[in-house]
Amino acid sequence: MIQQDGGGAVTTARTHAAPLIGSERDRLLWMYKTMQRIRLFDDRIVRLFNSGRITGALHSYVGEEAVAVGVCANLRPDDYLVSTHRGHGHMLAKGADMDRMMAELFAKETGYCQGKGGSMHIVDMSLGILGSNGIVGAGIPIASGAGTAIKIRGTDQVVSCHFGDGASNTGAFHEGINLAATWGLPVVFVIENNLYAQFTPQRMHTKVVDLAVRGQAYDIPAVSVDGNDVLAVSEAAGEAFARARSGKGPSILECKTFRWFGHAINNPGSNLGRDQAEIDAWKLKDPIPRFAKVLVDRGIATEAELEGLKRVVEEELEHSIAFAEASPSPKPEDALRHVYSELPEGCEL
Amino acid sequence: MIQQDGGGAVTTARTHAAPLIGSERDRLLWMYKTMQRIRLFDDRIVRLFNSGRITGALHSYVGEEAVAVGVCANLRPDDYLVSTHRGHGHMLAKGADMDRMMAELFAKETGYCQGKGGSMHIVDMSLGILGSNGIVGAGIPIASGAGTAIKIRGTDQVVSCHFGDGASNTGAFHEGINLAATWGLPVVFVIENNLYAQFTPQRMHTKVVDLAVRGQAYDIPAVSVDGNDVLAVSEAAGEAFARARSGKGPSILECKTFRWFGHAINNPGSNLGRDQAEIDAWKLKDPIPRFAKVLVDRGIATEAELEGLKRVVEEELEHSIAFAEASPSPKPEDALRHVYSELPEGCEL
Amino acid sequence: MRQLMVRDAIKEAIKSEMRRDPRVFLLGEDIIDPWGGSWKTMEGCYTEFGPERVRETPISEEAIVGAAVGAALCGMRPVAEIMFSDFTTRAMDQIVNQAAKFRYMTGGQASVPLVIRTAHGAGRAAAAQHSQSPEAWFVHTPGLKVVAPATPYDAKGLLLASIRDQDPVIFLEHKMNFTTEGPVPEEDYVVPLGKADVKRQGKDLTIVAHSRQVLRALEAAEQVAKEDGIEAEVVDPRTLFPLDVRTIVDSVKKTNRVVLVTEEVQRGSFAEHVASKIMEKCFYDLDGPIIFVAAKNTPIPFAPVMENFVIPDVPDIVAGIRQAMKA
Amino acid sequence: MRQLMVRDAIKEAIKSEMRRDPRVFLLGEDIIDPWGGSWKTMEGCYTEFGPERVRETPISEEAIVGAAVGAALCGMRPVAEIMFSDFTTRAMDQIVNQAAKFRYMTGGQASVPLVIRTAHGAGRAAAAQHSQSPEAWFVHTPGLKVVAPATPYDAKGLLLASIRDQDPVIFLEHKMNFTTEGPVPEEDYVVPLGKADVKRQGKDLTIVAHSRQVLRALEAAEQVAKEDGIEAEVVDPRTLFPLDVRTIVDSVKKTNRVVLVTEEVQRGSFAEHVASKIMEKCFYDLDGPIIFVAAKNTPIPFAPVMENFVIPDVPDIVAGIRQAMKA
Ligand SMILES: Cc1ncc(C[n+]2csc(CCOP(=O)(O)OP(=O)(O)O)c2C)c(N)n1
Ligand SMILES: Cc1ncc(C[n+]2csc(CCOP(=O)(O)OP(=O)(O)O)c2C)c(N)n1
Ligand SMILES: [Mg+2]
Ligand SMILES: [Mg+2]
Repeated sequence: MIQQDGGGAVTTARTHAAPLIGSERDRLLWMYKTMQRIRLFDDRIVRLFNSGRITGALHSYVGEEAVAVGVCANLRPDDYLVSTHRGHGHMLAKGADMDRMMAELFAKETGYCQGKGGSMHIVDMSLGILGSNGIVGAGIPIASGAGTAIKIRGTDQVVSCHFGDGASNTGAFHEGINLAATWGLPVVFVIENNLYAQFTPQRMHTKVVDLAVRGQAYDIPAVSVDGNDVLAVSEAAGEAFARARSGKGPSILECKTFRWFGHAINNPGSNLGRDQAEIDAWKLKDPIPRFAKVLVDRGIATEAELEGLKRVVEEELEHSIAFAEASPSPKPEDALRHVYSELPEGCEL
Repeated sequence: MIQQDGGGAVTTARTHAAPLIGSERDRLLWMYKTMQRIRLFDDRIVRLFNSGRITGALHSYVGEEAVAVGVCANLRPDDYLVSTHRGHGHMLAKGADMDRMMAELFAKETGYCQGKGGSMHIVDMSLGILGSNGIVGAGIPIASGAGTAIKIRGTDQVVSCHFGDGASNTGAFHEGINLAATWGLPVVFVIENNLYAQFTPQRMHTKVVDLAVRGQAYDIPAVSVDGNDVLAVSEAAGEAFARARSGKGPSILECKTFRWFGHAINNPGSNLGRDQAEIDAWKLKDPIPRFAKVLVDRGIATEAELEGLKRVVEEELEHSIAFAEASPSPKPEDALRHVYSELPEGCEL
Repeated sequence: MRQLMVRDAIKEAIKSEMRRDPRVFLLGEDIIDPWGGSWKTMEGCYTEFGPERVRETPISEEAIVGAAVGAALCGMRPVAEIMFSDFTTRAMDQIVNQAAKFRYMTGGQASVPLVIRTAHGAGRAAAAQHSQSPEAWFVHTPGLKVVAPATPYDAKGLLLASIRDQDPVIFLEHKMNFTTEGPVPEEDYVVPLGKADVKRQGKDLTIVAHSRQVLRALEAAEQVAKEDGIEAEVVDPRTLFPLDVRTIVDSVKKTNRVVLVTEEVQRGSFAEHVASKIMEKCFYDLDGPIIFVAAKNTPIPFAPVMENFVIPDVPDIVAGIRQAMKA
Repeated sequence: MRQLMVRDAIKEAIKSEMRRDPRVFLLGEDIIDPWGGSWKTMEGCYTEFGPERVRETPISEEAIVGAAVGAALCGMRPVAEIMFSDFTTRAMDQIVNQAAKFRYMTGGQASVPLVIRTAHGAGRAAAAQHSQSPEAWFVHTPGLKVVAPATPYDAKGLLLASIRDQDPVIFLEHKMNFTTEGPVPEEDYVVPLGKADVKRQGKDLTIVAHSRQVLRALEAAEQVAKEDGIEAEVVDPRTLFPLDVRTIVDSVKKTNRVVLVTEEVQRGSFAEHVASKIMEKCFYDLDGPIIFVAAKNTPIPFAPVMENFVIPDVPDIVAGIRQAMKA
């Protein structure tokens, strides 16, 4: 047999995942720090792209941090997460390692996918991340499959399945959620409704206003929440995951939010058609200072403490860039690996 | 150019289509007669198949006649209809010619499709029938396309799109109806809910009980009616088509009904798993005597008059069989025609 | 040895593997008892293994394959049925962009060990949307393995190998072949993926055929042996990818003449891939052009008289052999 | 003559045909102004023709193609865009089972005159799900016509021919080619489907290439002319089906050597189909085996260093030419 595979297994120190034991304060500060990890990471990659240091199709999560973080605050390391083309936020919130993410964007051998995937395909299987995905909506039936695995094994794991408003119009959405509902699978379908599918405003891609209404088509619970309020997201997600863990089946959680940048960083025109006024209004609802205010007001942290957390993240980010830059590139022939697990002796690829 | 095509155009005397002018009595008697045309045709093909005179994949509409007839009673010849694998009833209700239908089932050159299609692909394009279809749910986006054509041209035609409960779980359902809703297309989506998808009872293929609830996922009107009551169907369909004709967009019409025979005539085991008691109970709700009683009770026709109509249909049916039997078979090489409209000189297929 | 029909050989493979490996489960349309699948290949599975491991699905091919992908990523071994191979068109994203590419895109982190069983081929007057042979699409998709057994023995051994494989496998079962009988050992055995089988030895000419057409090729070979004294070698690749090019090449180097038989539309077929491989590896060994005996480049028509004309049958293969011998 | 980029040639074809024929309309994702499509091929169409004829769709590829089929059946001439050819996987049922087969299944009653424009090819570090070249699937599907222009001139003329054709056309635009410039007449003209173009005359060897690889083949041909004195003939079939076999055969009969260049995964590619046709028609004219310069049999990797390795470039073609000349 020709080993086509090998070397792919990843072990990540799980220091970045949501704290399961520890105080409520730990949890809240993890949320704050993780929002900053996402913000600073995705803010920096825009500049890295513009200066030509990274390439490929990149989608920024800036502005939407409260969704991934509020949801993932409820997840255990052994829970599964299914992501999208706009996946950096999900990765970081599930606990991914910034060095290996950055190295992947730099197309380096030390990247999560050894340079084979790039931004749209980063995963950390050891954290239960079952794909970023370049195909809109494709993760939805995959999430139902993960839920099926859980149900057959009889564990109390859950699946968090993320996707956008645009994805909710794909056939995969309908088939995937109907399957989960019919089979009573432990999946939460998180619609990250940022009001646009690429350049197309929601009203042009569907007549429905609250996408959560689609839960009725499958007879499952569904709510819409303010996706820029990390506590509201976390609470609603907590209820949905609790239902899922206790065998009560899937739910839909719609989080209304907004991305600050254009659809894709590599597409300079991709903010065309969105009003500057609309963007500005949403920037006023920035989820991070909003959450910071809650933390300070409630006496959970001082501004200086929050500033300190941010500085830690800044260091992590700088480290990741240095790590990525210093890492070796894959060899051209590495392209021939990982197509199959193995091939018979003598068989050409 | 090599003509690959030609000879396909069909002109059908439209004597069988729903009467547009004429009295309410004409319309009601057309409904009765058309239900009989469907009943007798699909009843006979079971015997023709069992005696080996016809072949292929055949799906009987017996028991569901009130749906096609109630809906098509509202259609003009220039309206479009989109059908399914279980299409004979739709064809006949839209006014198709029994001779050419039967000849198609007999795989004869005089059949609607010159023997190329068989039961699952019979159409009469001159009657605006845009396909029977062997792929479950495939007609739904096609219907939206017909609606798009109407809307662009600005006529007051409508599209009647038929499919089953099973089809409502396909991605095509979701994408097709969302498109029609968003674009405000003149399409009525008729869910012929016979409670089973092939052998699978509805509760095993979806959690939802009334499939009409799915209208909410697209923000369009949707109702469920007794699909064995031709007048109820006709009335509800009339409202939906009126909305469509006046530019108010699509609707869903769920008709609850039941097929008497197994899923497919060529599959002897295809009634397995359905209770005889369930079948018997539904036979008591036979839409034809039920409608006959209304006609007689209201003094619209005598039993003898109805019997007379049935005899006319019997003659039509016998004629169609004789016509089919007497018709020539296609030549083997005819298989090479109709792949393309035309091919360049010298080009091999 | 015990004789079994192909469908029972498949059923035996499924059941024994489900007993052996708790990660294996089934999903598809109309697969639970009393139906046991449209092709009766899963009869009794639901009764034995219950609703968790034998999962009746809605008509949602994209979700069937998608769920199989998701479960496989989580370490399960799903065996999905797509009733007719024509319906794989509904699941092409999940097959081509997800199942086939996950290992690659993740730099080897992920495995997608799943099997999609599906019925291909013509011969039932089922017309254009229920009679196709789409194997070339899958052969053209790196990351997929593609299997197409012709005999009950191969069906059982290849299916066991497929379920145990770490990669996604498209497993094609010919719908006219489910009741074909042949010897099948009761014990557990594997026919390895990537190993062709010389189903008939011969010195004059090499026939490469797969799935049902292997049986027709064997008949044709007997006929020309009797009538013309031509000894045709019949090579059944059994797995279309990984392809056992060596066995094919060895045969061609011996016979110097080739007939490729396939029920696929010829244009862009797997058979044309085999032709390219032969040309690459033994161009100078060929005494004449490779002869194709393939389906015509049309959809499959309903009328049996036309359907039979479109797909290759024994006389077509005999004619192909005679033509090849003339070169 | 006036120079245009491919994307502007496409735009000009669309606009002029929409002015001429009220049955033509557009549908797809992000196609209306101010975006004008992800590849900017429809800029200004919405502004000129309005929302009825330029239809912004949800992310619903199956419905996009399905709606095109339905409208075409009703006598319209839809031109649908599927943003990346990778996403045609979502619409394969509508493409393969509906659009391609309707005429046939209805015994010639129905015509489905539609065009699906879609961007294929690699080169943008867009990774495995945004870089494929799936033309072989469509070539393998009777009922479809498949078009792949290399130059702005061909793009305009072929698109006009495709929109006017009575059959469904898959129109492939290479995503690295949209800004390629070339002469394009202002007037209306048609490049007929099924007519290859000899893009460079030569006597020593025949190169068949399509889409972007035509341009690379031409470069390679110039290089070997200069460096080795080899005169390669470059045949661009332009339409992959109907295929102008005669022009290819005429060239091969003259040169006796063949290099096939394609950005497709080699296994099961359109190029392998061309090889089979050449073998069938001019086996005895070949001085040596046909040489393939194709993409490796892998998904497309993200890292440019690997992506470049996987897809053929000018040095690869030069090497292929030299190898062919050795035989
Ligand atoms: C099947 C498919 N169609 C189209 C695209 C191109 N595309 C990439 S992202 C995107 C918009 C997605 O919108 P949404 O789901 O709302 O997610 P968002 O980008 O807003 O986070 C589109 C159209 C794709 N990747 N896959
Ligand atoms: C995409 C697809 N999947 C599966 C089938 C096989 N099949 C044919 S009819 C049918 C059941 C359809 O159920 P429903 O939509 O309720 O229509 P009914 O037969 O009850 O009228 C199935 C599964 C098919 N033809 N197409
Ligand atoms: Mg969005
Ligand atoms: Mg039904």
